[in-house]
Amino acid sequence: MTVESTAARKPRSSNSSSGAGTKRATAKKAPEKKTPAKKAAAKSAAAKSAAREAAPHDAPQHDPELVQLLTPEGKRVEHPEFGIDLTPDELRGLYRDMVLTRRFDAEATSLQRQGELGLWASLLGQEAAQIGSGRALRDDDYVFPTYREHGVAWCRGVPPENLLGMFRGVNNGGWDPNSNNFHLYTIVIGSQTLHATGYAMGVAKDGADSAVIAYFGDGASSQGDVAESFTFSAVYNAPVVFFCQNNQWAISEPTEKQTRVPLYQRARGYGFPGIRVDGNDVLACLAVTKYALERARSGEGPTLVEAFTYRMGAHTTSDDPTKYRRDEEREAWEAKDPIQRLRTYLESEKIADADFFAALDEEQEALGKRVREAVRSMPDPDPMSMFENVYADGSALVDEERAQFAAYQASFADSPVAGEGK
Amino acid sequence: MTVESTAARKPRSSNSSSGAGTKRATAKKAPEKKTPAKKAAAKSAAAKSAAREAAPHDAPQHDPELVQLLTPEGKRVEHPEFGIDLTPDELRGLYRDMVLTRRFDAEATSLQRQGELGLWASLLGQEAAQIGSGRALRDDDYVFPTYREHGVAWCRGVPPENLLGMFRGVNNGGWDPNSNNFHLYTIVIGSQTLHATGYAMGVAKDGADSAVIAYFGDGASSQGDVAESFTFSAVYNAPVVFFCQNNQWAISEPTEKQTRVPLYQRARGYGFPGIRVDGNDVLACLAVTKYALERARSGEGPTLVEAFTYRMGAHTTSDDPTKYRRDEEREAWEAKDPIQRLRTYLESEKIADADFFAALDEEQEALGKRVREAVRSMPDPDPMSMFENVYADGSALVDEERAQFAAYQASFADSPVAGEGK
Amino acid sequence: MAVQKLPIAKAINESLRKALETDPKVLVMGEDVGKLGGVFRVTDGLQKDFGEDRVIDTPLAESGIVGTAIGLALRGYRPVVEIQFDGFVFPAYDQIVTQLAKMHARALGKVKMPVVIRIPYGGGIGAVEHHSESPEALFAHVAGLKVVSPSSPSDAYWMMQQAIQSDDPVIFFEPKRRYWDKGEVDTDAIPGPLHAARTVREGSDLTLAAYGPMVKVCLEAAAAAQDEGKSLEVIDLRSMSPIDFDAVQASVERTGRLVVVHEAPVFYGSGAEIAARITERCFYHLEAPVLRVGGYHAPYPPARVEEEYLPGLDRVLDAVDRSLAY
Amino acid sequence: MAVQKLPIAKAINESLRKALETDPKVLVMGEDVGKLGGVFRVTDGLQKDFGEDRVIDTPLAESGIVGTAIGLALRGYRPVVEIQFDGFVFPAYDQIVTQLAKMHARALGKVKMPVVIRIPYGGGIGAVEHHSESPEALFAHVAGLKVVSPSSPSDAYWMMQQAIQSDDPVIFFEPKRRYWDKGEVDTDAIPGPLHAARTVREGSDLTLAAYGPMVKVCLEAAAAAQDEGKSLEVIDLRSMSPIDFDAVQASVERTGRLVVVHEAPVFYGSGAEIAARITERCFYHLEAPVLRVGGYHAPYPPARVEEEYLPGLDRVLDAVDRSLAY
Ligand SMILES: Cc1ncc(C[n+]2csc(CCOP(=O)(O)OP(=O)(O)O)c2C)c(N)n1
Ligand SMILES: Cc1ncc(C[n+]2csc(CCOP(=O)(O)OP(=O)(O)O)c2C)c(N)n1
Ligand SMILES: [Mg+2]
Ligand SMILES: [Mg+2]
Repeated sequence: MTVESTAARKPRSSNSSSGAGTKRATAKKAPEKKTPAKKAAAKSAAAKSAAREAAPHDAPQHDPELVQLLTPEGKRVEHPEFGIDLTPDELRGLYRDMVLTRRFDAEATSLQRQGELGLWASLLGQEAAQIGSGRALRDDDYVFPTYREHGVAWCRGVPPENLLGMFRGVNNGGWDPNSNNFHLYTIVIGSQTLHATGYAMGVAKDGADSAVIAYFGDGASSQGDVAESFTFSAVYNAPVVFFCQNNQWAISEPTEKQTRVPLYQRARGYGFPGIRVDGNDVLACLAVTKYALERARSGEGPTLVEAFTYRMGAHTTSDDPTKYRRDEEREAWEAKDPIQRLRTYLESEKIADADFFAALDEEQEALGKRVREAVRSMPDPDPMSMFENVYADGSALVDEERAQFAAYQASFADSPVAGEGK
Repeated sequence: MTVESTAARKPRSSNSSSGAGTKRATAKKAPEKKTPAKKAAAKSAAAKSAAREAAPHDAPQHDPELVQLLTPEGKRVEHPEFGIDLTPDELRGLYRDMVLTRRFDAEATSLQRQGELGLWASLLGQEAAQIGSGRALRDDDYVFPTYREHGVAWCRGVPPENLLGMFRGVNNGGWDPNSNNFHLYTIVIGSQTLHATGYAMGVAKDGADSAVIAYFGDGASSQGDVAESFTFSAVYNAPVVFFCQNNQWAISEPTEKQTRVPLYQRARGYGFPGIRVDGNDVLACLAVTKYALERARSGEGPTLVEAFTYRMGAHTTSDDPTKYRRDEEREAWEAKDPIQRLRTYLESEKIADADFFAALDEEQEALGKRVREAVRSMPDPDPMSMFENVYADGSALVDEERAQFAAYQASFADSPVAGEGK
Repeated sequence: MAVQKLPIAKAINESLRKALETDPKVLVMGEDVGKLGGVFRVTDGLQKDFGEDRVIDTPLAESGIVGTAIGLALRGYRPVVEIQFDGFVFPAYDQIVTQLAKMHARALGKVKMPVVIRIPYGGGIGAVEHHSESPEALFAHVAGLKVVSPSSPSDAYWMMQQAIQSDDPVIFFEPKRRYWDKGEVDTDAIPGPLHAARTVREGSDLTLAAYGPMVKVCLEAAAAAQDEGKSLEVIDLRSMSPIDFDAVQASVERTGRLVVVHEAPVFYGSGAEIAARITERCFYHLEAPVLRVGGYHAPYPPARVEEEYLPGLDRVLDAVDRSLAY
Repeated sequence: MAVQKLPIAKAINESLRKALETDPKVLVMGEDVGKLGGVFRVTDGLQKDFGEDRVIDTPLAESGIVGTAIGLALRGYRPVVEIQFDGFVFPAYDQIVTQLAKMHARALGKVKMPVVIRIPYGGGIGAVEHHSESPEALFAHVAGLKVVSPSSPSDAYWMMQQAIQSDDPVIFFEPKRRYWDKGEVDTDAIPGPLHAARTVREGSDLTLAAYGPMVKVCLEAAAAAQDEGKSLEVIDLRSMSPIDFDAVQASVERTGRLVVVHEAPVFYGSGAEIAARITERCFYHLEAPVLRVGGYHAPYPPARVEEEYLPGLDRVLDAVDRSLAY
């Protein structure tokens, strides 16, 4: 299943009782319908020639080029437009980032199973997209994540345990966005792309040469807010990179339910470039994101990067992907694993040795332990905290309700039962 | 001022206090900035080559082709892709439609000045776009207008006086949408494009070969709803034509405030074709809309048509365009008047004679009179009508309030003052 | 025979199935309603049986979902739209408020808007932000919408049938934390009116009025109060717009006291409307002011404090005591 | 000297000008706010004097306007956003409710949201659909937002100053049909708190509470009632969230009677909250139930009947009589 497979296109005739396609395209690419439909279209003079502006969908479908610098087999390849030159240290660093991020993610998944977290949204499979783009950033750049950017958070230096607070249910965002220029996770799909655009407009107003990056998913691409962020960023030429992790799924819906052409093409119609990159290739993600960030810095405005990747796990720990997708699909993507391919490269090029991998294993264990302990010792919030930070300037109403609540709580002081029934 | 002029793009440097361009581009096309910005961009390997998917904005700017079949000078020209062959009767019919629509519009404007209407949104200058597209429709097609499609309403056979009810303030939509397959005027910008898409999805489900057309403006193109209608219509391959009348202005904002590339290009990124047509050329509008409708009918899904036209008058009778645009702009567009060019053609080709024009003048007068009289005799609604049609199935709450209101009204029965103070 | 014991989620599923079977114009649409059957499995199996043309996975865009549902309704369909969680209805708010609610009136009655918007709502399931809210007042204030919420499997089944049959837009709030509560559903029954309240427990000292997830809490409170010798009447309002004030009035005229309970914040909540209107109707009957138990004027808190935020047995009984103390 | 006689629209214009002058972080943004100066000329001349980087014509997309304003606020700016008319705020509702209102709490106080959303609201100007609505309750129910409305030029000036200075999001409802009403503005005055109500006329028989455009109607009603020997107190609430209940309570404790007046529909309107809370606070003082005068549960009607829909002098006096009849 790739995004290129076309949405079903049944020609309609007035007698047919079947409607236009809402059928999900099968995994195999449907052959392009070449015969004109029964009805008039072909008869009209205008229809005889294809419209110049016909969609790529209608044009002969050449595979949209995927920027790739490291093949699934771990072979380093060159790309005519995007190059990158990294030191062994940097290469090992990227590997380490991906491995530790995956380990952290796995730890969180198992903490959820143990009941320590209410929910977890795993990034499994998307490490390259996140570490590649995350490592392209400068400290003064600003990140607007969705709820799955644990790898980017890692690159920003957000303590991983802080990401767990909201999934545990002790807060709705457990860090100061300005400490690491990493905004809070945003759950309402697409909203943050506008925040990123506004922030970038502010950066431009300040005359700073920082850039802003907004993460979102393939599903999110359908939200009006994302389209509006394209419009605003183009009109104001805001220094923002839109980084879409197309992981092929929005919960149970394949990308065909969001678009019938590759997503990176969306940008062009708004007046800025779109680039599709192999989202499981950390080098390509790094190179392409750096390029897009530089465009932003130098006053060339927004860029859309579509990182073509795959959600290896469930949508969240609440999800059951067996309801809607086949194992083979996942297996096919396993061959493109972002970590394995870099490891093959590091080993074959002798950039990393057994000691490095052994040390990293230890580091993984330590990280796992640290996260486990941190989560288990996270206290439940004080109930009174409900009334905090509703307003920066305070509110008589909140004060009144807080006082009532406190009095109510106090009324249980001598009573044996202090909780609430359900 | 055309949409092609680029939005200002100042390279930013970290020391400069000026932000990225929010400046409206001047009427003259700004020369493309070719020198790389001071900052790093040019140094990065990736930036050395232009991205393959660079926006048309960044690519050398060739004038996007405007489909035209009749020049401003009234000369009939051929277009390689869109042709049309009309009988003299049909040509005179289009002329008549445009003239009568303009006359109706002028009448409404003066009725507003006389206090008979609270407001009027004139279509002056957009007659060709509306009549051309309106006459491309079949009876079974369905139209979703904005608030300015008086010419389209005319083509659908909606009695013109019915359009005036909402502008007079006697109703919020004075016709049965299903009588003429012409939906009510929609004031909330962009909303109707989704209704059109849903309706078209229904047409497809029914297996009918009707098409749907949604009108919207250049300003509306920025609304998330319009983007979502592109997404839904593409994904479901709905038989809908998006007809954007780019009249260069959204109240006081020029099109550069909505996009930095021509609007017709928007469609491509959603997977369907976009075509820019000379919106002051009724023949071209007819041909292109017919083509798009046929695509819809034959199961090829949505098309975006951008009719490049001009709002000759104020946004509405409440607006004062001298605050924001120069007279010269309007004057330049007067030379492209849609009615005059067809008249020149009809006369030069001897398709219409003096008798025809004289008869049409009389018809205009009759129409004017009919509209004036109809408006003046439009009664104010019964106050009790406020409570009607809130619900199809009725509501105890409405019943209660209606009864209270009736009792309250009745309490003035013997009192001399029956109105409300203010 | 036609009586089955079903959880609420399944009762809604059966009701949707019935509607899809009976009326070819009924459609089910929303995010993940197809193969997955919705995140709560409320639409489980429907796409399999009725096809992708009738049970439609939509793009991830709520305004688009409701906006196209309006268009489908104009074409003669009867869409039942799912919003995945309460907190995600707001991107569709404009379409709901300015279009869906007003279309019938705008058209002077010439078009109808038989659209049902299903919203799993309320807290108590330990979820992350935006998954536990109760925004019913934001819809009830808007003329042209009807707003209902069932509290039992039987009501879930029948109110959904009636909502789908209604020619008006109905915002159908589903008490998500009660989805798994079981009860008897008689699919051959003749249901009462959609907007009528129902007395679910009789009592004489005080009236508790609630809807959706809070009905159960009120019934438990009434049971607990009985042990203390207090006789509480419990009314399941079932409809938040319109509200069956007659039923509440009749009860309060007997009991003289009213406590309204909902999860939504008290400030500008439905309890305010009920208190204001019932006080006007029962001014000389009320022994105490109408009291309200509900959420606080604060964002819905993180899951680990939600039990303190949500009205529970103790908070209801506290209000009962305060009312009886007048 | 610093006292000028200004209409409300101009008072807001002066207040915005002052803010733009004083604080380089203040921005004005919205549709047509630049060269045109807004459709009501409230931002007239500001772009000319402060440039396009500070007075920003935006694309036609309300969600985008508010969403980018949130981003600008995160960057340290203080955007003052204009929504062109009441009926056009709904596309931005999601950003307002799920993001703007909750960001400060979500960030545990680490970020602030000093965003003002200006909304010309209310009817009485003979406009077409969507241009005459009063949606304040839909914002007041949402924690994290503050909701205010001035009724005089002086308040318009000063409340706007305070709203811009507030670190919280403020929904600033401007009574559009009063834009041209003149009054004195002392730009050197020391204003009272933003959320305090003000007694604008003293009286002893009954309290009228209103805000925005209805304050004038209530003052006229009070004057008319005086001729009939009734002494009405008029309170300008000024803030719909929070509400200065203390002020209303103090008044009602003296008068024993309260009528709340607003243009918005009564059902689930602000009058409900005031009635509920004041009844609770003043149960033994009230001689009559709190009565409400407001819009009906119907879409705002066409202009030629709006005078029947809007609360006017007579409807207020009718409610006064009904209250006094208890
Ligand atoms: C406005 C809104 N609607 C619905 C949801 C429920 N929801 C959460 S994640 C999700 C799918 C997102 O898919 P995508 O954008 O591809 O991101 P991914 O989860 O694949 O990373 C949905 C529908 C939501 N969070 N917000
Ligand atoms: C959602 C919404 N926001 C704002 C407005 C106010 N408004 C009415 S018309 C208009 C400009 C529309 O421009 P365009 O789409 O180009 O259509 P045109 O008027 O030029 O035909 C605006 C901002 C509105 N009607 N709806
Ligand atoms: Mg995805
Ligand atoms: Mg326009």
